[in-house]
Amino acid sequence: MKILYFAWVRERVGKTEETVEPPAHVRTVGELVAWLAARGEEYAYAFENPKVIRAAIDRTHAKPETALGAAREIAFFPPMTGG
Amino acid sequence: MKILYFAWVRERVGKTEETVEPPAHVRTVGELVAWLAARGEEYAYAFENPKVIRAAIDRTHAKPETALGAAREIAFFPPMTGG
Amino acid sequence: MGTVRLQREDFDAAAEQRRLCEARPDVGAIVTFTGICRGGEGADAISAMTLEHYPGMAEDEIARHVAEAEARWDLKGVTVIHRYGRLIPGENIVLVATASAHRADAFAAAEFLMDYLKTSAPFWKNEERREGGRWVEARSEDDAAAARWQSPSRSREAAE
Amino acid sequence: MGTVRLQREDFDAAAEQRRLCEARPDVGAIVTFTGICRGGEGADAISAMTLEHYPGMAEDEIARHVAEAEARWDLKGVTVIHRYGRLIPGENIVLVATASAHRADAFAAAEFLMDYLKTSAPFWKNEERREGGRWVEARSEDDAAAARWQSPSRSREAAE
Repeated sequence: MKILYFAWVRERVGKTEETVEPPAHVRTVGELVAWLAARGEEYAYAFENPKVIRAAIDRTHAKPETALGAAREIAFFPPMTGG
Repeated sequence: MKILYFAWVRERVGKTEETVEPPAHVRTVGELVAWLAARGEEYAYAFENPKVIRAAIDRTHAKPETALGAAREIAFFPPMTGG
Repeated sequence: MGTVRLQREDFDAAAEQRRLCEARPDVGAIVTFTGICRGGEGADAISAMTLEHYPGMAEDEIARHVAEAEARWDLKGVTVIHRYGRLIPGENIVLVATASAHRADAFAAAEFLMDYLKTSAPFWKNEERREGGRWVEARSEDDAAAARWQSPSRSREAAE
Repeated sequence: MGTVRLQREDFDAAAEQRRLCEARPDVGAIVTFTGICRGGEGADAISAMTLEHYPGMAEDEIARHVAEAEARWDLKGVTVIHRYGRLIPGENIVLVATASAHRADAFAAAEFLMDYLKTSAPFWKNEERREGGRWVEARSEDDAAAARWQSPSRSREAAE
């Protein structure tokens, strides 16, 4: 699946996007965050406070408990500050 | 004192302004309306429903019970429909 | 600080908006309300609308409400322009423009001013239809809208 | 029906407003909100702001809220334009313009859209100051402002 990062999550991870293949037991957004956070120092830093991380699955807002299902594109970002 | 009329009050009275000298016992806006209404058919028509008549004394909104005091300019008009 | 103008001629909303924010680095939000003469439809079609006003009092009344808005909200600028005379459908009637740092102040002040213009500013609309002129009747909704600003606390205050 | 645009270049609020009412005799009220890049002052002065966004999702998210506004209020037109990229103080960031027959619908829809743009549209602001770039933090007031649209009845409904 394709993962996108925005704003300071992007800066901390150090990339705008990547393709990952998490193991089968990673079934929700929250589990994906935990799995990513364990991938290295930069990920641990980006996801150090999971409560402030927002996610979207295929361009729709998702919650930590949302199932990944057949998601093609998952995005992680801080709370939005548009407008 | 100078009396101004606006909108359909003006149309009914048939004039935009006039100078009147009401007797001393006419002390409030409401009393002035009653006194004017007795001046003729056109006034009776204009003031037939005193509840819908609005008034201003010297360019400030006034109520029926407001004292005329030393008013120089009194205006009568229907509820406002600006904006 | 606010600008109040009564005039026969049209106004340029964009120019007024520019004036509110130029050389003002503290302005982050501008709200404008433009009231337009509606045309109506079918038997209710309007060929023109004449706005009568009470010169002198109209300016005073609007300026008083602009001052009240400036006292209630943190505004960086306010402009109110109200036309009078004969207008045809599609023409501008009124402009309220408010500038503030954050959006809630600009929105609240613009709504407050419009609610008061509808109920307290001495203007009267006469609509011309096929069968003749007709004075527009005041709407009770407008009185209700104006009354909501008299209670000291408002849910609006939850906003930024 | 609504228009949604994301763009680097500036927009012309007056032209957008004209487009909302031309040949529309049923439009009596237009509300515009323009968000402007503030400059800050002294040590807090900002030299520029960069708006990052999530292409694709941003359009979808705004279009969804425009559709919701059209379902909730009687609107004759809606335009939302949001810029991205690097802006300097004084430049426009966002435009929301709503058209309706009576003012209450246009005001409510414009506020609703702004509240949602602040909290749900995938944009992030990075402000450049003397000491470097800083991501703007989300404001709890914005969450509160957005939350008020979720209760079914609102005092706003008293207005026309």
